[in-house]
Order: sequence, then C-alpha cells, then structure tokens
Amino acid sequence: MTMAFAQFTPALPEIILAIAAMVLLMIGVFRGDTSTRAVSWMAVLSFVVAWFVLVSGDVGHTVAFNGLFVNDGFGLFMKTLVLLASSLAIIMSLGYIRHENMERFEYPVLIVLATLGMLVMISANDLMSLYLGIELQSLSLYIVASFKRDSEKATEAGLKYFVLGALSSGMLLYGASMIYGYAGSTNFDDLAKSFHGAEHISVGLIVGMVFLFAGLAFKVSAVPFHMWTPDVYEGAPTPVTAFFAVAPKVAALALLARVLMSPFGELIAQWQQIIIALSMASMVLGAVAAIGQRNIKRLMAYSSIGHIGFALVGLASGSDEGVRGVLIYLIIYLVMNVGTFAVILSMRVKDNMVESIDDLAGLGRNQPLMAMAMAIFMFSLAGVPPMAGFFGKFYVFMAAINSGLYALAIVGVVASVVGAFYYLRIIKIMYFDEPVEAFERPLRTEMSVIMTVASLFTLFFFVLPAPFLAVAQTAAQALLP
Amino acid sequence: MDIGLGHYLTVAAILFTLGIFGIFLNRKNVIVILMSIELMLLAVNINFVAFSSFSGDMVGQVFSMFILTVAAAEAAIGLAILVVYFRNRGSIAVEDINMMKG
Amino acid sequence: MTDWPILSIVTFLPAVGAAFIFLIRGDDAIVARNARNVALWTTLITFAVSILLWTGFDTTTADFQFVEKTAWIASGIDYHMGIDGISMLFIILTTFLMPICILASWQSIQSRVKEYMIAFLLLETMMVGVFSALDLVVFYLFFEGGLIPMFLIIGIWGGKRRVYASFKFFLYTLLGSVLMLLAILAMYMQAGTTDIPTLMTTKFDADLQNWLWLAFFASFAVKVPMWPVHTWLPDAHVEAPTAGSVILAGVLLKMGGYGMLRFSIPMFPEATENFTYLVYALSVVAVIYTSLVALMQEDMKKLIAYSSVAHMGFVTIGMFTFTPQGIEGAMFIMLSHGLVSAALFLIVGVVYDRLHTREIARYGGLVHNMPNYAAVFLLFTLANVGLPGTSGFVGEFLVLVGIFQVNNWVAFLATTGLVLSAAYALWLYRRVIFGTLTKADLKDMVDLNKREIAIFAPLVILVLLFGVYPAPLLDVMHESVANLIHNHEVAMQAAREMASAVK
Amino acid sequence: MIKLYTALVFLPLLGAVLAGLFGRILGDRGSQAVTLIGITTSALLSVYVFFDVTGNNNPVVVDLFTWIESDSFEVSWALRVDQLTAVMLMVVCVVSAVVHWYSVGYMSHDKAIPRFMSYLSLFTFAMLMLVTADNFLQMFFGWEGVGLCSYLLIGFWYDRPSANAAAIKAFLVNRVGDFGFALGIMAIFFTFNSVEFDVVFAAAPEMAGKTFMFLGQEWDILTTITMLLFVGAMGKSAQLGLHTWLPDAMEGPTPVSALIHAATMVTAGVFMLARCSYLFEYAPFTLEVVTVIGATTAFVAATIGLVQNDIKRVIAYSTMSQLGYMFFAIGVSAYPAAIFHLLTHAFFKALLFLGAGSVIHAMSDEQDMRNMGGIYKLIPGTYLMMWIGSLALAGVPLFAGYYSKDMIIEVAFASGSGVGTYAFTMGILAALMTAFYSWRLLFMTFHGPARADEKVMAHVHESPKVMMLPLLVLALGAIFAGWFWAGDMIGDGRVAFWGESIFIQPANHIFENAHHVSAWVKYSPTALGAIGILLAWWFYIKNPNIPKAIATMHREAHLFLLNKWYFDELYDLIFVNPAKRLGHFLWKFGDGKIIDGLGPDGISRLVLNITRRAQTLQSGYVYHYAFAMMLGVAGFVSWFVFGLGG
Amino acid sequence: MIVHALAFYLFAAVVVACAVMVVAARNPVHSVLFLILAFFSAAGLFVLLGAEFLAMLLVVVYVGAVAVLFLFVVMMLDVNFAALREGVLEYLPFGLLVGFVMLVELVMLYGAWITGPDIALAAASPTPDITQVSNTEALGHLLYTKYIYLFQAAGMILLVAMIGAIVLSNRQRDGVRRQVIAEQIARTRKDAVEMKKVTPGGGI
Repeated sequence: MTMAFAQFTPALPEIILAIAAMVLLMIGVFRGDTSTRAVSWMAVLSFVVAWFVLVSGDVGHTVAFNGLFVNDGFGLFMKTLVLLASSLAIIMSLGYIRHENMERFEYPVLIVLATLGMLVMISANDLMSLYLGIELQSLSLYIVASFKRDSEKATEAGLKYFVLGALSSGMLLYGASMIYGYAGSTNFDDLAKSFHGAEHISVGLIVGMVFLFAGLAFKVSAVPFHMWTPDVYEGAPTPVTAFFAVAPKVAALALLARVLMSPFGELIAQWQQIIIALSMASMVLGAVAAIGQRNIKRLMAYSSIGHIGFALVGLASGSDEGVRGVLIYLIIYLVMNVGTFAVILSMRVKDNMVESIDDLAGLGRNQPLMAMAMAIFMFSLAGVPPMAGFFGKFYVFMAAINSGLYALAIVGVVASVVGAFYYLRIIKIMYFDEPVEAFERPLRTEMSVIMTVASLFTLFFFVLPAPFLAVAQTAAQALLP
Repeated sequence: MDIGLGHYLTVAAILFTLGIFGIFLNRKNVIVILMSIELMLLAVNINFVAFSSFSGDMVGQVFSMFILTVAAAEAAIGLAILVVYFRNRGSIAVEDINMMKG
Repeated sequence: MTDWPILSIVTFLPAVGAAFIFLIRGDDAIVARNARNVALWTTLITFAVSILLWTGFDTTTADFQFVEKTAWIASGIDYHMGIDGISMLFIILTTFLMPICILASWQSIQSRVKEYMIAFLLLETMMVGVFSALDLVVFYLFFEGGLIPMFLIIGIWGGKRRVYASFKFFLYTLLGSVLMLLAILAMYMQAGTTDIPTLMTTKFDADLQNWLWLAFFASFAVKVPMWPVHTWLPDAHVEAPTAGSVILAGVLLKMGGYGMLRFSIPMFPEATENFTYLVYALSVVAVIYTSLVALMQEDMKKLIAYSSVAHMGFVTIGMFTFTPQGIEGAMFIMLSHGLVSAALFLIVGVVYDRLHTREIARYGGLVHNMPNYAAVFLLFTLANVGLPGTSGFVGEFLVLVGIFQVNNWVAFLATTGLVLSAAYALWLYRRVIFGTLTKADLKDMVDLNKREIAIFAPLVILVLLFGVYPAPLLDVMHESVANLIHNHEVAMQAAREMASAVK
Repeated sequence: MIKLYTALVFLPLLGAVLAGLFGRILGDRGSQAVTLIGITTSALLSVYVFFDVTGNNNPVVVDLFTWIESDSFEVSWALRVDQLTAVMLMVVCVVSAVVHWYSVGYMSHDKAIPRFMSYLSLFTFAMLMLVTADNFLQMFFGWEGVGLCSYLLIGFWYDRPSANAAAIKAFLVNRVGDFGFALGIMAIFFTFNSVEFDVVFAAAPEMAGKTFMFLGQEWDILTTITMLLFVGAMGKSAQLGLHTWLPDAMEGPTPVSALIHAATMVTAGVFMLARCSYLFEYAPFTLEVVTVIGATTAFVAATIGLVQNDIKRVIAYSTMSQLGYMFFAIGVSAYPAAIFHLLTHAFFKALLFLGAGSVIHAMSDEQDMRNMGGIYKLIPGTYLMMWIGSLALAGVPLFAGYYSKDMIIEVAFASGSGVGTYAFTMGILAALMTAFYSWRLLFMTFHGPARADEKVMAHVHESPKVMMLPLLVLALGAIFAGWFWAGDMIGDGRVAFWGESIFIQPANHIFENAHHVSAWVKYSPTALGAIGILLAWWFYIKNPNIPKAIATMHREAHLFLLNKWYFDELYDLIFVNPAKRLGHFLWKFGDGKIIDGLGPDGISRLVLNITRRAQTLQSGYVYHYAFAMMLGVAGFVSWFVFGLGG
Repeated sequence: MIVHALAFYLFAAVVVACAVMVVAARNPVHSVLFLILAFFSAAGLFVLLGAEFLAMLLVVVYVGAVAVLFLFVVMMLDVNFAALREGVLEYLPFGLLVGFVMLVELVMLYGAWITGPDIALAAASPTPDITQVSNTEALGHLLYTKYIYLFQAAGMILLVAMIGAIVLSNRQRDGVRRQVIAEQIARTRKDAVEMKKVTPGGGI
C-alpha cells in the first residue's frame, strides 16, 4: 500500500486539486449557490495546500507514471506561478461575480479544474499527458469564458474560443500523430533519445512539429494563432479575462518551453525558425493592433499577445539563459497583469462595470493612488526602467543577443517602442485628460491589497532582483539537460 | 494493391483538410463547424491507429482512445455553449458571430 | 568621510524626499505648501551634500572617485557608482538647478503640487544617477527612468499641445535608447560585464564597434539632440512647464553629450574615428540650420529650444575633435548652457506666469516697467550669444580652437553660428524688451519679485564668474580629458599597427 | 605701478557697475559722480602713463590671473602697456572723460541717466581691455565688449524702432567682422600654438612663406591669418563692405557717436592692425588688400558724405572716410602715420560730433541740416568749435589733421607701388570732397536763411559750460596735437617713440621716401582742400541753387550717392531676406514636412495605418480566424517542405 | 489481400465522400447523418487496421452518443436554413488553394509512405500477439496500468464536461411552475385565504 502510494507522491498536488475539485463540487451541490464565497475561499485554500505539498516534495527530477509525468524544478517554478495566478484570479473575482449575478459555486470549481489541467500540462512528459492536460484546462476555460450565460458577449466569446480551440487541438493532435508515427513514441524522454545524434531529421517529423507547435502557439496566443484572444478577452467576464491573461499563459508557455527544450532540444535549428517567426509577428502585431483599441480588456489582450512575443524571444534563443529570461518575464508579467486587472476590476461607475479606456479619464485626480498603481503597471508593461517590466525584456533580449538573434532583438525593441505608445495613452488619459465620472469608492479590500502589493513589486523589483534571478536560474537549469 | 500505411495516412490527410475547410468555408451554422472538428479528430484517430497498427505499438491506440473520450466531452461542451449562445442570439449563423472585432 | 556612500546619498536623497511628500496628507492647500517646502529643502540639502563631492574631489587624477560597488542583478552587472572629472560637474549642475526649478514652480504650479514635486525629485534622482553610474545597466536604468517623470511633467503640467509633445518626447527618446540597450547587451556578451571602467579598456572587434557605436549614437543623438533628430525638442520645450524646460535644457540634453564622452569615444575608438565626419556634418548642419530656423520663430521658448540645438551642435563638434580644447570646450559649453538656457527658460517663464503666452508678438517694450527683468534677460541673451566675459564664450571658443586644429572647414562653418546666434537672440530681445509699451495688459506687468531675483541671482553670478574665471570648472576636467585623449590615441595607434600588420 | 595700471583699466568698470547696479539708489547725480570720478582719474593716469611709457620707453606687462587654460591653450588676463597702448590709452581715456563730462549736460533731460553713464563707463572699460590686451583672446574680449556697449548705446533710446534696428545691425555687422577675427585667432593658435602676442610675434618670421590647408586650399599662413584679422578690423572700423552699420549708429545719443563711432571704437581696427604689424609685415598681399580697401573706403565714404543731409551722418561718413585713410596708411606699412592720424582724428572728430551735438541740442533735437541755417550768431561758441574741427578735418595747415593726413597721402605716394598710387589718388580726391562737405555742413548749418520754424529758433541757445568746456579741451587737441607730436610720432623721433611696439620691415624706408616726394604731392592735399572749401562757399553761400540743379541734372548719380551706393539694399537682398526666407523654409518645410513628416509624425501615421489594417484583419468572424491559423500552419509547413528551413 | 484492399478503398471512399458532404450539405441534419456514415466507415477502417475495440468505441460512443447529441441540438435549435449569402465566398478560391497546397504537401510527405513501416520500434508498449491477447484486453491492460494517470485525467475531463453542460444549459426558469410538495403540505388556510373587508359602495 505504501509502495503504491509512494508512486503517486510526485503528483500529490494534482491529486489534491482533483480531490478538492470534487469535494468543493459536492459542497456546492449540497449547499447551493449561497456557498460560492466559501467554496471560493476553500478553492484558494486548496491551492495553498497544493503549493505547500508541492514545495515540500522532492524538487529533484522525478519521472512518474511510466514516464507520463515529470516533476522537476522547472515544474515547481511554473506550478507556483500558476497556483498563485489562479488564487489571485479567484480572489479578484469575488466581488465581481456577486455583483454581476454570476455567483455560482461551479465557478471556483471550474477554476480549480482548469488549474489542475495546467498542472498536468506543466508536468507533462508525454504527448498524451500534454494533450489531456491541455484539454482539461481548455474545456474548463471554455466554460468559464461563457460563464455569464445571459451575456451575448460572453457566450460569443465562449463559442469563438471553443471553435478555434478545438481547431487548434485538432492541429496539435495531427502533429502529435505525425511525431508518433515518425519517432515511434510519444514519450518526451524517448523522443529526445531518438533525436539525439540523429543524422537526418525527416521533413515529416518537422511538419508534425509544426502542427504541434501551432496548437501550442494557439494556447499562448502567438500570432498568427492569436485571433481568438482579443475577442475572448473582451467578451469574457472581466475576472475570467484576468484569469485567462495570466494562468493559462504561464502554463502554456511552460509546456511550450518544456516541449521545445526536452524532447525537441536537438531540433533547435528547426524550431528556432518557427519560434522566431511567431515571436516577431506577435511582438509587432501586439504593439500595432493595440493602438486602435478603446476597450481596455481588448487592449490587454493585444498587450498579452505582445508580451508573449517577448517571452518567445527568450525561448527562441534556446539557451538556459533564454529560459531563465522567460521565467523572470513570466513572474513579472504575472504581477503586472494581476495588478492591472485589479484596477480594471475596480472600474465601476454608478454600480456598473465599465471597460472603456476613456472611463479612466482623470483618474489621476479622482483616485490618485489607484492611478499611480495603474501608471506603474503601464510603464512596466511598456518596459520602461526602472519598472519590473524592463527587466523581463532585459533578460530575454540578453539571451537573444547572446544567441546571435540580432534581427529578432531589433524587431523586439522597436516593437516595444511602438507598444509603449498605447500604454502611454492610458497614462495620458488618466493624468492629462479632464476627469469624468469618478469610480466608485471605496475599493474592495482585496483589490487594494493586490494593487498595492503588485505595484510595489513592480516598482521596486530593481532593488533586489537577485533572488528571483537565482530561482529562475535553478528552474531553467532543471529544464535543460 | 498492397494497402500500406501511406494509404491510410492519405485518407487521414484528406479528412483533416476537409475538416479545416469545413471550418473556414462554412458560413451557414456553427454546428457544421463542430462537425468539421469531429472530422479532423477522426482523421487524427485514423493516423494514430494506422501508425499503431503498422508499428505494432499499442500506444497509438491508447492515444486514440483518449482522443475519442475527450472529443466526446468536447462535443458536449461545444454544444452546450452553442445552446446558450442560441438562447441569447436566436441564431447560430456563423456570420452573426461578430459582435466583437477590431 | 569616504566611508559614507556620498554618491548614493546624493542620488537617492531626492527619492527619499519624494517618499516624504508622498506621505503628506491633508487638504489641498496644506499639502501643496508642505510639498513645496519639503521639495525645496530636499533639493537644497542634496545640493549641499553634492558640494562635498566637489570639495572632496581630487583634480590630480583621472581615476574614478567616490566609488561604490555592490553586487546587483547578474554577474558582471553590479551596482557600481563613481565619478571622475567628466561626470562630477554635471552632478553639481543638476543639484544646483533643482532648487531653482522648485522655486520657479513655486507659484506657477497650482494644481497637483504634490505629484509635481514628487516627479521633480524623482527626476533629480534619475539625473544624478545617470552621471554617477559606472555600470552600463545602472546607467541605462537611470537614463530611461528619467523619461517617466519628464513625460508626466510635460503631459500633466504642460501647455496646449502637451499630449503631442510628451508623446513625441517619450517615444523619440525611447526609440533611441532601446537600440542602445541592445548594444549594451552585445557588449555584455562580448566582455562578460557591463562595468564601465572595464569596458573602457576592453577592445571590441572593429566591425562590432561600428554597430555598437551606431546604437549608442542613436540614443545619444536623440538626446543631445542632433540634427535631424531634434524635432522633439522644440515641441517638448514649448509645452513643458518652465521648470521642466529648465531641466530639459539644463540637464537632460547633457546626458547625450555625456554619454558620447563616457561611452562612444572611449569604448569604440575606431568606430568613433570612422564616424567623426558624420558627426561633424550633422553638427554643422545643426548649427546653421537650427540657427536659421530659430531666427523665424514666433514662440519664445521654441526659439530658445532651437538655439539649444545649435549650441549642442558645438558640443558634438568639440567632443569629436579629440583635442583637449575641443573636449573641454564641449564640456564647458554643456555646463554653461546648463546655466544659460536654464536661465533663459526661466526668463520666459517669468513673463509667461504673468501673461500666459509665449508668443513673441504679444510682447514688446517690457523694459519700461521691468528694467531688472530686461537687464537679466540681456545678460543671458549675451551669454547665449557667446559674448566674451560670459561663460558662453569660453566653451564655444575652446571648441572652435579645437576643431580648427582638426578641420578648418568645420571650424569655418561652425563659426558662422556666432553671427547667426547673435541675429536670432538679439532680435528676440528687441521684440520682447525694446520698443514702446503699447499693449494694455503689458503695462500692468510688474518687475521681478524677490523670489525671482533669488532664482536669477546665482545664475547671473555664475555665468559671469565662469566667463572670466572658468578655472574651477576646467581644472576638474583636465586630468580626465587628458586621460580620455591619451587612451583614444593609444587605441588608434594600436588599430593602425594592426591594420598595417594585416597588410 | 601695477596698481596704477590696474586702477586705470578697472576704475571705469567700477563706475559702470556702481552706476548700473545701484543707479536707482545713487540717483542721477550720484551715478554721474561715480562714473566721472572713475573716468577722470583714469584719464589723468593715462596721461601720466603716456608720458611715462613713451618718454622712458618702459613697456610693461601686468599679469592678473589665468583666464582660460586648456592644455596648451593658455590665456591669461594681463595688461600690456607699451607705446602703442599708451597712445591709445590716452586717446581713449581723455576723449572718454571729455564725453562723460559733456554727457552730463547733453543728457540732462534724459530719464535714464545712470544707465547712460554706466554704459559709457562700461564701454571705456571694454575699450581699455582691448588696447591693453596681451593676447588675442583678451583683445577679442574687449573687441566684443565694445561691440556690446556700442549696441547698448546705439539702442539707448529703445522706444525708437530705428534705434533698435540700428543697434542690432551694428552688432551683427560687427559680428561678421568678429567671425573673421575669431577664425584668425584660431588660425593663430593652430599655427603658433599660442595666442600670446609675444610668442606669436616672435615666431612670425619663421612662419613667413609657409603654407597650410585652409578650406580645402593651400594658403600662405600669415596671409590667411592677417586677412582674417583684417576682416575683423573691417567690421569694427567700418571699412567698405562692413561699413553699413556706422551711419545707422548715429541713432544713438550724440556723445556716443563722438566717443564710440568717431574717436575710439571704430579705430580699434586700426589699432589691431598696428598691433599686429609683426604679422602684417610678413604678409605683403594682405597689406595690398588693406591699402585698396582703405583707399576705396576713403573715397566712397566721401562721395556719400557729399549729399547727406543729416548733420551726424555727414560726420559719420567723414569718419568712415578718415578710417579709410588710416587703413591705407597701414597698407603701405606706415603704421605710425595711421596711429598718429587716429590720435588727431580722435580729437577733431570728437570735437565735430560734440559740436554737432551742441547744435542739435540748440535746435531742439533737429538733425536735418535742411532745417537749420542762420544760427551762427546765436551759438558762436559752438560755431567756433565746429570751425576748428572742420579745419582740422580738412587738413588745413597747422591744424592737427594737416600733419597726419598729409603724411598719409605722402607715404601712399612714396610707396611707389600700384596700390599706393591708387591710394594716393583716392586720398587726394577724398581730401577734396572732405573739405567740400565739411564746409557744406558749416554753411548749411550756420549760414544762410533760418529754415527752422520760429518756435525752434526762439529756443536756440548756447550750450551750458559743462558741454562747452569739454569742447574746448578737444579743440585744443584738434589744434595742437599735430604740431606737438608730429615730430615724435611720424617724424625723426618715431623710432625712439614707438620702440618695439610697432614693427616695420627694416628694408622699408617709407618715411624717408615720404620726405623726398615731389612738391606737388606735398601741396596737393592742401590745395585741393582749399578748392573744396571754395566750392562749398560757391555752392552754398554764393549760389545756393547750383546744388539743386546738379542734383536734378544727375538724378541717378545723386540718388546713388544719397542711398549710400545701395549697400543696405544689396545686403538685404543677398543676406538678410534670404536668411529669413531660408529660416522659414527650413522651419516649416525642413522640420515640419520633411523631418517630422517623414520622421515621428510620418511613422506614427504609418503605424496607425497598419493598426487600421490589423484591426480589419481582426474581423470578428470565426472563419477568418481559422483561416489565419491555417495560413500560419500552411506557411510553416511550406517553409520546411520546400527546404527553406534547412 | 484483395479483399483488404477493396474494403479499404470502399471505406476510404465513403469516408471522404461523407466528409465532403458534411461540409457541403445544405441541411445540417443531412450533415449529421453524413457524419454518422463517415464514422461507420472509419470504424471499418479501424477494423482493417486491427483495432476492433476502437472501432466499436467509435460506433458506440460516437455514433451512439455524440452524433445523436448533434442531431438533438440541430433539431432543437431549429435553425432556418438560409442559403449561402452573397459575397461571402470571395476568398473561396484563395482558401481552397491554400488548403489544397497543404493537402498536397501532407500527402506528399505522409502518403508517400507506402512501403512498410520503417518506424523506430522503440515501441514502449508493443502490440501483443492477437492470438494470445485480444485487442480489447490489451488496451484495457495498458489503460489500467501504464496509463492510469491519464485515465484519471480523462475522467476529470468528463467531469468538466458534465459540469459545463449543466452549468451552461441548465436554467431555473422563473415562469415554470414546479410541484413543491413541502410547500403544498405546509400551506395553511391563513396563507391561502385573505379576508377583505368590503366597504359598501366603495368598491374594491
């Protein structure tokens, strides 16, 4: 019995979340929708517990379940981010779902299930685990996207997300089948072994890889597989958008990083081209298309597309330095986005949620502190030093330059300048324009706490980046052989 | 007349392409899109089974089975979303799904 | 004494002041008053502390002094601060101008005083940081970070087209600097460190040097600004509040020149040599072109802004002469221009505060009721023109002497700037100050008040003092400049030997 | 002694600062007092210094402190007092003191007396710095300083647009000259690695005949340097080409015209050339140019002077003409003659100006001679002074001008070169015209019918003593200066007198030759002067209709002269207007359309355009999105299938 | 072999034809029916490949559940079958071209793989001899041992699907009257009857 159980310990956090999801589901079913708040907090609690179990477990490289599952420092890092993001997403949605009559207990349960999917993704060591993880996550996300089922926008968002997501799954699977066919295995370790020292890489395999990456690129919303992002971000309920903007991105990027580095590490010459193309396109499009936006959620969608582009710069370099850059980028990206969405979720005028950028006008006068936090996030997103966002870009560009990807770096920095324009526009609206209707006060406590912490982190990251760097370094080295 | 792996793969490729066509050529209603997705998954399954069979490895079949499972779940959720959408809009014409753009 | 990290104190003291202001609570009037006072005292104390840097400065060595070094973000990227003869005076200039800026904003800024003062103090931290950083990444952080408060200052407290101006300012300079960032990373890749003193002795491959040089140049040329990337400056100046213009012209522009002197020339000697003529050409065009443009301006601030561009043309010419006179002259122009253009913007600010227009045609005959103002204005106009006896002359002439030894065509063309600058400056003065006082609203304008006199007095004294006795400034530079030139010559010699060996 | 020199130079500055900064506290009287004390002391000291230095031949250099030091470029503040300086010191201080005193009366009704006195003293200081300079840069300091004060004083009455315009014009034209001067200094440093007079002069012979690249061409070094310096001198001394500011400068108060635009500042160019005799002597080509320009200036200015109606402008053109004499004297290496003429000219021209000021004062600020006449009985003192001045100017024997001007004309002839002969011709023609316009001025102003209205005539009165006494001092100079110093300065004592301060090639025996020119040469200036006076008498007393008749007969010629050879118009056409138009063009088109249009604005337009396109792509239709995805995959697949990805 | 080949071509042709019809049919009901036919044929292909269990699964799960679900929804939503609208097919040629190019590339790459498998037989789970262990048994064995982790994960996915379907489409309509027995029993006279005092002549 103990032997059997020991076999499961690497996946203990996942098991805890799975059990938690079911327990919470039952609590909800029996207690009805009034228990949503309690269920939400319990969900957060389950994340915390899962995290504790995670960090107290073996942080070495553990492969379990016949090679389907891997647990390592990289996974630990990414899972931490995902759990953090999910917790914050739940906390941030508390006020919203009550206010918008969305308060149903399934919501936190689905978030837990989605998070479970993400953990599975992060720990995937086989194309099958990868697929099931993605699907577990995605299906939950499709549902939460259209969770506000009376809203035309939300359901449209869900539908679009679903259709395109299914298409991307199809592509991914087609790729997986090709890889399986050519390499004879779906296991990452076996794949890596089979590529190791291989003289000739069949084009078919590479094409399979293309399909696989197309599916993954969809999940990270890299151009040209990004098209769903703006619409879904806009249409989905705002806390859901906040969730989308962070956790799934982290998980998908983790997955992408793992797939690139471990099974296909030998094929860097091939996939580097793909990643560079995706990265360039994402950075440019993210910057350019965001300029015309009026809806702040939509703007954040393009912003996240752009940021993924920057993160991909780190992956494109294919070095541990690059992965380290990506990891740091993700930490910072997470904090900035959570903070920004905390602000967006506090945009309430006359008891109505607003999401037009122009509604921010005069925030600098009406609510100076909130405006200051937002300004910090915006400068950070724009990558202006000394905000944290700069360091994210700094490390990935460092990796890119080190790998000789000059063109990519130049495109990147130019795109970041173009992108700075729309972040600045938000600041302009907040500070330079005349005030309109002030947002409702006071802020919810959890929002102001999140905003404060996030803005302080963003602002003072430069003081002591070393610990984060060290953690990211360890995690990155865990990923690379 | 020897039926090799390539034959199956060709069938799968055609099916897959048709599935994609179904998605972006379809202007009528979303259900057809969902069905096109099923076609794509079917193509993938054929691929897996073919590879599995020709390489004598069960993994492909296992994978294919999971795909079937997930596809079923996916269809359920897709249809559910579709139903909610229809309730809101009274239409499932693909061309009407563009409240959000730009 | 040396145990104290004076440089860090000078750098971050304003930020601490900003934090204090941030904590001020209460009703608007009280907050505003306290914010002003805290800001003034912070800047004054900072200035006082920065004087310690000057008094403790050893002018007999070209080494970096007051050095501080702590591990920071990565191996080879440390928090490294220190000053030498090239950077020290810029710090003093910055800390000196700041109290003046605060005073200049005393009454003209009435809305959101708290934020304003915070922005200014943060800006001071960034500026001092730029000049004291001995690590490229630290430098870059401060260099770019300064954009944020300046952007807000222009955008929030600026004039009618402030949005356009602030965006142009921000994006223009950002575009320039991101390329520099890439160059920094490339250097890090090559040298494994971004430590400035180390990089100065690192030899980069000649091809790479060219690229690095261009990338740095992209940033500094915008900042200086050199023709043709100068167009952000007039807009930014026109729209910025007075104190913003003062800092912009007084300090921010110098960052570009400082950067070239600190990085481009010592680190990429061969590339510098390759591009010298490019710099000459652009600078000469700047001198003549912008002087002509300045001649036709209808807005006082814009005119002064264009004249700044012209003066900065002299700076860039001077630096690329690689003669002691040229480089010291360039530095001297920067310092002097820091005082003079700052004063000129303050002068515009004085009438702007009273009449809320900068249109030259709206003025005329101010000497009748503002004699003191006219006198101060005259002095700085003349300093701007580079009249001997004012600080403006010393630097300009040194640069010309320097460039004449290298290329007398450039010297000849640049010298035409003497005539043109006199033309636009005096014409401006005539249109604003001289003539009969016909407009009714002008008649009510009062002469300088005590606060304004307190602002101008130190500037007047320094401009005259350094005009006739520039030694205190020049002495500080000698060693560092000599070292710079020596290293450049050694590097060029080595390059030449290499080239001949290859043949 | 050091303190004495320092005091001599800095007392006027002290006066200027006191009057300027504390004028309102000191009041009019106080300001006048401090400046007068300062300048008068300086004047007395200067006379002492003059006799001390020239008599005992003890040139001194007083080092004050370092000014600019940058590697080998070392410049200090120093007072160099040699014979040349001593002469200039005396001229400057005495005339300045006289003008200061005169101003007390002349400006008594002005409302900005402290400012005026401050400017005057400041000017004197700048001029003293110029003449005591020990290096080129300090000279440049004084040079620009006097330019500044000239600017301030011309524009003293800032209400008048014409005064403001004239002030700017003066400064700018001077700056054009300074442009040359500055380049000259740079070239000097480039050549000699120093800007100290002693070093440069000592090294000059070695550099003779050497060449260097300047503006892409091979030039003789010393010729280039001297030409550049000469450009500076042209600007300051209003030589043809850069002279246009001088007549306009008459917009300033008359004492200013007397001090700056007659006696001192405009002669700075002459002084500078004399100072640099060590360089010019090795640059024969430059000397020829100087001769030609000087002679032409003398002639052209005289022709214009013939027809001017403004009393001060007539004298201004006469000044310009006389400066031309000085220059061509230098051109033929007769530096002492030039300086001597400078000295005598300072006295009689200041006298003329102050006299004219007295007239203007009497005529209630009327300057147009056509509105004067018939007042010689009303202001006999002034009338007498004007006569003395005119006699000296016209070079009537025994008056100061006779000695200096005749010598200049003689040396020009004696030089024997082509340019010398040209200068001689121009010189005697100018002498004829000088005499003519001087007496034209006298006759039109004082004789004939009274053309002013009765109200003005009723007010005509002799000036107060504080104005007349200074005139007297100058009149003494105008009468006796020539007689007194001719022997020392240009006669046999000249070598002893000037000592080392002026250098003439040993082979050059211009003064000896001048003694041996034919008699007709010696008498021609005097004779032509007499003819000029007679003509003037014929035209303006005897037969007043002739001038009008000639003017109508030769309308074009008259207009040509009246409009000053159309120099201003030409310059407006060539420089001023194109500069403005170009400036406007560069601003609106260059900066606006090209740089901004293609740069930031253009890029932002482009980006916005792309943004719009990108937004159109984001059509909202699922099938478009799916298509994009497929396109992406197909693109990558093709990339690899066709082997592009390697 | 011939039989095998014939069967393959039959099934393959039907699958492809049905797929075309799924996309092309005007009536969605027809589409669903074609889809069902396609699944049947695919099941045939699976049988040919020796994957009986999957073939069965395809028929039972797909045809029996999924396709029928589709049918339900199609019927329920009662969409009007609007004809193809004008102008929407403007990119059709381009789209077809791209699709065709991709198809050709895929077929070139994979379809060329006619000859026997040269797949690396690193096979993690080799197919057991069919005479010893049936396909179903082999699959089952793998599923519950090696792939238990994923089996559980798939369970979670199905759970999500359930929750999703319920949370999205289950609505408690206000207008619907449901029988609540507890309420019926708890009903008292007081709740049911209200006595109103009617003032004469005042009306109600």
